[in-house]
Amino acid sequence: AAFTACQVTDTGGIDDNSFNQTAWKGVLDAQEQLGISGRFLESQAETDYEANINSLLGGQCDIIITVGFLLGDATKAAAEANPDQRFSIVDYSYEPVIPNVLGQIYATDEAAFMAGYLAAGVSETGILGVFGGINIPTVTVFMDGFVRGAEYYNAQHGTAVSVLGWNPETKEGLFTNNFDSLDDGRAFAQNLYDEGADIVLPVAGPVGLGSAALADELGVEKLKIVGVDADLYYTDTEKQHVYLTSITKQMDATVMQVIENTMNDTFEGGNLVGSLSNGGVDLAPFHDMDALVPDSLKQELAGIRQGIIDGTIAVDR
Amino acid sequence: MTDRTTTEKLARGRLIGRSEFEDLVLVPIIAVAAALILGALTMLATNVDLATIGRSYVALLVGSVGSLNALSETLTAATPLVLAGLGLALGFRAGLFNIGAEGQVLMGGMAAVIFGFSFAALPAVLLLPLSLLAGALGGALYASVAGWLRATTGAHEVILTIMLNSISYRLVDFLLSLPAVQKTGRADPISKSVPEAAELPRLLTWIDPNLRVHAGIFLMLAAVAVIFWVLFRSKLGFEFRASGENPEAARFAGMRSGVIIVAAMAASGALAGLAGANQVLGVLGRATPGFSAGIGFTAISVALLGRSHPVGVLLAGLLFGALEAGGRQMQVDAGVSIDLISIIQALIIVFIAAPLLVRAIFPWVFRRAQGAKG
Amino acid sequence: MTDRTTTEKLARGRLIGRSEFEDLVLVPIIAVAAALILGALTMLATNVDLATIGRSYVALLVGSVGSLNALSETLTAATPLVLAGLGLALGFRAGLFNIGAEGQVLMGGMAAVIFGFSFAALPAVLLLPLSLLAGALGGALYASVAGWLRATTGAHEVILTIMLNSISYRLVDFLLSLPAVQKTGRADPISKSVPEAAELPRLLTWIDPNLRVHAGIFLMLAAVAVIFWVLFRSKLGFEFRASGENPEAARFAGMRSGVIIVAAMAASGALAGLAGANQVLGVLGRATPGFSAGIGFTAISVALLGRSHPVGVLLAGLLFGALEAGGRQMQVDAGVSIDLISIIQALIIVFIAAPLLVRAIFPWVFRRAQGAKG
Amino acid sequence: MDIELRGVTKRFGEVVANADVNLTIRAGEVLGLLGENGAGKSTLMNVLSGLYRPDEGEILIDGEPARFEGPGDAIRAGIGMVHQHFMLVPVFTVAENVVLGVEPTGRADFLDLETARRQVHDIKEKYGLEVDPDARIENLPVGVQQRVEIIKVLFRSADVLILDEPTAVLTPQEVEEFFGIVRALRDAGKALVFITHKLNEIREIADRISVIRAGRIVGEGDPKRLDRKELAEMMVGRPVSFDVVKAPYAPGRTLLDVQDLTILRDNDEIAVDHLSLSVRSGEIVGIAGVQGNGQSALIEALTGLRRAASGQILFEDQDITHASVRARHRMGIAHIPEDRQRVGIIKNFTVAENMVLDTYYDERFSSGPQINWKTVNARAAAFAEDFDVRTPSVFESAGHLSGGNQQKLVVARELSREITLVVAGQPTRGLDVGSIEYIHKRLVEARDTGDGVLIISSELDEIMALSDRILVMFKGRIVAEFDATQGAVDKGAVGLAMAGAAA
Ligand SMILES: Nc1ncnc2c1ncn2[C@@H]1O[C@H](COP(=O)(O)OP(=O)(O)OP(=O)(O)O)[C@@H](O)[C@H]1O
Ligand SMILES: Nc1ncnc2c1ncn2[C@@H]1O[C@H](COP(=O)(O)OP(=O)(O)OP(=O)(O)O)[C@@H](O)[C@H]1O
Ligand SMILES: [Mg+2]
Ligand SMILES: [Mg+2]
Repeated sequence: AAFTACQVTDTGGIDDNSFNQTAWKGVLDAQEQLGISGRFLESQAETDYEANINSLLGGQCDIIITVGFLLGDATKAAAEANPDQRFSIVDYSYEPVIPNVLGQIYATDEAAFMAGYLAAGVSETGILGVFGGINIPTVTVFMDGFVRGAEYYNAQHGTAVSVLGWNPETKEGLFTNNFDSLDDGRAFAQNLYDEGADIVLPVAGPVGLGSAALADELGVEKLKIVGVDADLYYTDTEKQHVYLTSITKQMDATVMQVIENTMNDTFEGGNLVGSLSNGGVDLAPFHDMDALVPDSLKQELAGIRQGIIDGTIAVDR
Repeated sequence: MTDRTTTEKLARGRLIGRSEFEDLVLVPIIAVAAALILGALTMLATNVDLATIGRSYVALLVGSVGSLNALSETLTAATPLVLAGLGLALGFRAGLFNIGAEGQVLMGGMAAVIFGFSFAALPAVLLLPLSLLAGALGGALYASVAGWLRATTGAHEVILTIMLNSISYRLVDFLLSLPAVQKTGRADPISKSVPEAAELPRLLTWIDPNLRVHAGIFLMLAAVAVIFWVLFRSKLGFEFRASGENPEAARFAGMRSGVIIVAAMAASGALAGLAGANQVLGVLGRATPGFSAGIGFTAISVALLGRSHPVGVLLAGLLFGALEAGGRQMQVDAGVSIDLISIIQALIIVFIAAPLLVRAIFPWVFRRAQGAKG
Repeated sequence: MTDRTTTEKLARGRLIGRSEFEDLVLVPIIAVAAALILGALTMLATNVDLATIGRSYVALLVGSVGSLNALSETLTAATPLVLAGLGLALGFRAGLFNIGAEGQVLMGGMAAVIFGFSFAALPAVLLLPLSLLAGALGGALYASVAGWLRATTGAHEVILTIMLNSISYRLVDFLLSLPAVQKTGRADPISKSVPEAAELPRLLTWIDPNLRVHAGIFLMLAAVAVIFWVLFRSKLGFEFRASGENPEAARFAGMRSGVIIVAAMAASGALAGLAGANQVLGVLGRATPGFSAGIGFTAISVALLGRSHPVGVLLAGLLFGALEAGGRQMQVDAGVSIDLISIIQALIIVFIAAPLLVRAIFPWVFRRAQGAKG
Repeated sequence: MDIELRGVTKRFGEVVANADVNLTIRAGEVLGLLGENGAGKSTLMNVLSGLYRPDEGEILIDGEPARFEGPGDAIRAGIGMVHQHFMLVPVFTVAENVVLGVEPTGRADFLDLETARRQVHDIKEKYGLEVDPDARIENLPVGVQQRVEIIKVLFRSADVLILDEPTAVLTPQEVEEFFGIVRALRDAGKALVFITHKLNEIREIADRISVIRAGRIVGEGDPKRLDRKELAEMMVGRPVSFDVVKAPYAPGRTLLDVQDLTILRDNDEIAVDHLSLSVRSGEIVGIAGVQGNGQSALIEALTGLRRAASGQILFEDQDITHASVRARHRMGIAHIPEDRQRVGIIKNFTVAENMVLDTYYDERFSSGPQINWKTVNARAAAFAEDFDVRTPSVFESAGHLSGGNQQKLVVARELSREITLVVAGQPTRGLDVGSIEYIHKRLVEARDTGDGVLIISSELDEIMALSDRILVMFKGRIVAEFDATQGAVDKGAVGLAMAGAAA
């Protein structure tokens, strides 16, 4: 039989416009370019994770790709019980390493740092806003990077741009506690806007679409949105004009990479880190707002990118 | 009674008594107060300081009724709840526990959206009313399936409507992926937008473009009046109530239970469908999978809290709307966690639902109960 | 009626026998068949080809009962549904529409988990039973709140349990963020894991380590037997049923309705709590916010489909479990979308819930109905 | 055990149901409690049985003040009550209902239904109360349900027995047997309170009477020394005539023609077996029969509530065998159901709403889709006054009316419609003598003006007094017919036929 890659989504489902979908795109790309076959299983509740992984065991899958932090425990349990089955998990890693699991993780804070720097430079009110879906590391790492980037801007320029909604020290901030309510996305953005923020970073998957809708109503001169995961200029085409930029995680690229490794028998347990240096994370173009970003700021950003890749700028302070 | 009561005396209407005033005014006020106190204690227990508690309650008030924007948000949140709640109340009165409002909201909303963009060429005076009608029909038809099965096969309406709910989620996903419905150029489930002529116009954008309150509130008020009339003034409503109270007596009086069940479910579904249409035509402008947002389930509480009376449902819906709008403000102004806010909201509702609890806790406020059953 | 002839008696006996056979065996089989045919038509209408339809139905069968693993998954999915369904059935019998099983599942699960890791030092023979007991108590206490409010204040139990559900979600979030509960080193809401000694042991790992079926199935079977006994053999159950059927008569007979309501809610909640404990101790090993996974709501359908009879609930729960396990296989083997699978599952349940529909569609299979009401 | 009620007052809102009532109930004595409908008898007894708490006054048991928090306390104190409206669980069996609240239990809360059934069987044998312990209540005719209620109090072996209209739906035969039981209990030293509207019964069984009117005790006396007329006057406060005055028998065309009708019960048993009968304009036809011989099924079929298995029903020469209930109402068939509480009224509806329960659609009460409540209220008030339905206003819940007034409400509704045929099951069940007089007058009036009347009653006296023709039903067939227009019919002969002698 052909090489088969199987994917288990988290409760967001395969068409979540976010990381499940992007990861599945990696499988589809591999289907097209490498001639493999792909299958997926959607989880409807947290209790499905283990059952879903279970039903893919039994040899029909050459690699099982699980998506998301929330599947971490279930993937670990299945991997340990089935040492001959290869697994890869998107957005998660294990310490210590499990020999038959390859974790795909992303140094999102690198790109978020750039976004924070950019936003601080573009903001007119000097106030930025951020909120998250659930208080988990893969979400808060965006928020960390964003805040630190703004702080770095303040340090460079002697400004006092503030970021509402997240404190990287205490790990406390604004969370919708879900990844699906567009209403919440709207309401949280409204509240941040009321407090003076003119650029908001929603780190909550589709919830952010609600924030984008608000920005559209208010007008982009009053409120701009920074997208996450994919370049939302392309996936939220209806509201594309509200996005200043997006912090992208190229999960399709890493998933495809993992499939290729497995086919070539170069699969090894451990971690595959997507970073600015290998293109696993990035800052999307400014598209319609290109004109708003002064050339000097663009140059500073280029310098920061280099600095982060070189290691001369530490994004985690 | 020793001597014969005269006809006039017999036919004399009742005055609203003291106890009704207590039930309708005093009890809710004290219930809210009691819930707030309990909420404050909960917050204290979780280390929220007093100043924050004060600030959060001010925010709750300000965010629900303290500004034009707050009122607008309260009304916007209340409208679909009242509409769907009226539908459920109608069902309850007819003895039907329609748990399927959520699915009917979805079907109504889908019908309204699809009609709205499919007949975009119609003149505006027709397009909006017909889109709303499509919504009502969508909900009514979907609910009648359960009504018909209940009437002909005796299957329990609760299980039928639960199952129809889960079918509806899938049906929406499916409809939203049809080329004729899906927004062009999109791969995810989202419908085309309805033309402006099909939208429920916003009412106060001339004051502030952010005020979301829209013409749906007239729909809501009209629905309250119509349902009041139907339930208490019309023949149909009399039949609904009779078969809800005592189906056997209704049968003996020549009412046809099967027809009544189907009619009551259809009417109930029509209102839920209107609630869905109100959301897509008034708030969202298009349909996505989650647009029902639990309205159909919250409406169960709204209907029960309003004691299945149209005016009660209106008040209960406004309360829920106010709690939603005010809760949002609490989170922003005082940084109280959404968890605590939800708990306080639920407490308020429990206290209002349990008037005797209020009477028991604060007996001195009320006149002594008389002639209570032993 | 003074005397009845022996032949009449015999004739009646046989007829009843035949119709019970029909209700319990024939109708469900035909219902499933009818639902599958309708499901196939739905799939055809959405351009699924015949071969895939065939493959998907084979997968449904194989995935639910076709292998040891399939049976294991079916049982694992059925266990919490049966437990919570028994609780709801008990409530229904006592005339209480407990919609709050979801919250009781959550509270029971939390109590079991917290007890499990807090008393990890206890010997294994004590730890597991006591953790289960903690789960039952957690659910029982939480449900009694609603029972107590219903009994003392007359508030409607549906609204109370809905509100307690929403409070419970928040309570779980809150509990899971307490340092004493939260898994060390994590910022998201997730509890510490329970020690192995508190886990319901898996039964078949010696055959295949992936077989998840665990000792919870004994819990389930025991619960079916106990609830049967309680409902139909015990004095308490007699009182439950009497006040469910005619609360006035029960009250006049000297039963204390308040006590009965609280007791019935507590018993109902205890079973839901056990269902929660079963999930955290048997499947997950820890608690996260969504661990109830809608079990409490699905259990409403399970209880109603099982006509509030313990054995009926067991069968209905097994059906739901089989549909869940088989549906998963359908998705894997035939690539049918989860949407379609859910629709087919719901259709099967509607058909089984509406036996008269089946009789009406396939009248020739059944003996002619006679002497029905006009 | 002696009981004394001292200064008991019980109010419902503005209605004073009992006002400063003093009453003594002595061991070894049957106290007859008399009073017109709505006088406050049931309320007083409900206070005594712990269901209501008195607003004022107290209950003394053997001189000691007692305080009841609920019926359970009264039961434990040895007070048992047969309620006017049955307190039975319809889906439970007879045995289960009898032991309700006092279930015999074995080890570990085990419900010992075997013992229960045996005990029920013993009581049934001992007192000759014919009933199947395993029958489900919902399948039993009201007369049998009445027996179950009686067995219930006997089972509880209370010291004080309150019997609120226990004989309302018993046949004379059954009443005789029942009196045997009552005497035996009295002789065994129990205290009994007996409420009835049947004056003959009071005189036969009571040792002492108290009369209650408008909530107050207005008289006491020795029933043996008072005759029927005097008793009736004490009760109602005016002279009552017991004679039914009818115009000469002049029957017209056939209104109702039932041909070869067969009806099945829910469980497919045959209830009515190839039965034929007819009712003509200007006549009253009475059907006598022991409960359980298919009379209820016959009424249900005539009024469209039950399907006919075979045969034909013609009304004014039209085939109505398959016509709907509503269609028959519209054609002028009125129906007074035998079980008013269950099917005749809706307790949570107002008196006015109940008054139009099956006529609301009529142009008299509605225009288009709307009901004219003003008209309804006014007419309902007029009907209520006509039929002397005692209620504070037409906005009172029907469930708050006294039993007799509920019955009058149903009769008022049915007799104030456009009618040509009245089908009445137990039309005067639970009514006081004054009201019976009035209802009888109205039924006769209907006959005299050319309507047909079909009466089914367990009250043989009533059948004898009203009917022009008497049919006796036994095992689903008409087994005898008596012509009552040519002088009095022999009561004994009817009774024999009812017992199946002619079959
Ligand atoms: N629950 C109640 N609420 C309001 N009024 C009531 C209630 N119960 C009884 N009443 C009123 O109290 C009065 C006495 O009623 P009760 O039932 O005691 O009469 P009764 O003597 O038993 O009459 P009957 O012979 O018709 O049974 C009536 O006027 C009745 O309307
Ligand atoms: N004493 C009794 N014990 C047990 N079952 C009885 C008794 N009397 C009647 N039944 C049963 O009650 C059921 C209903 O009988 P019912 O008398 O109501 O029939 P019906 O046609 O309505 O006649 P009726 O008008 O005399 O009540 C029948 O199944 C009958 O066998
Ligand atoms: Mg009475
Ligand atoms: Mg009968």
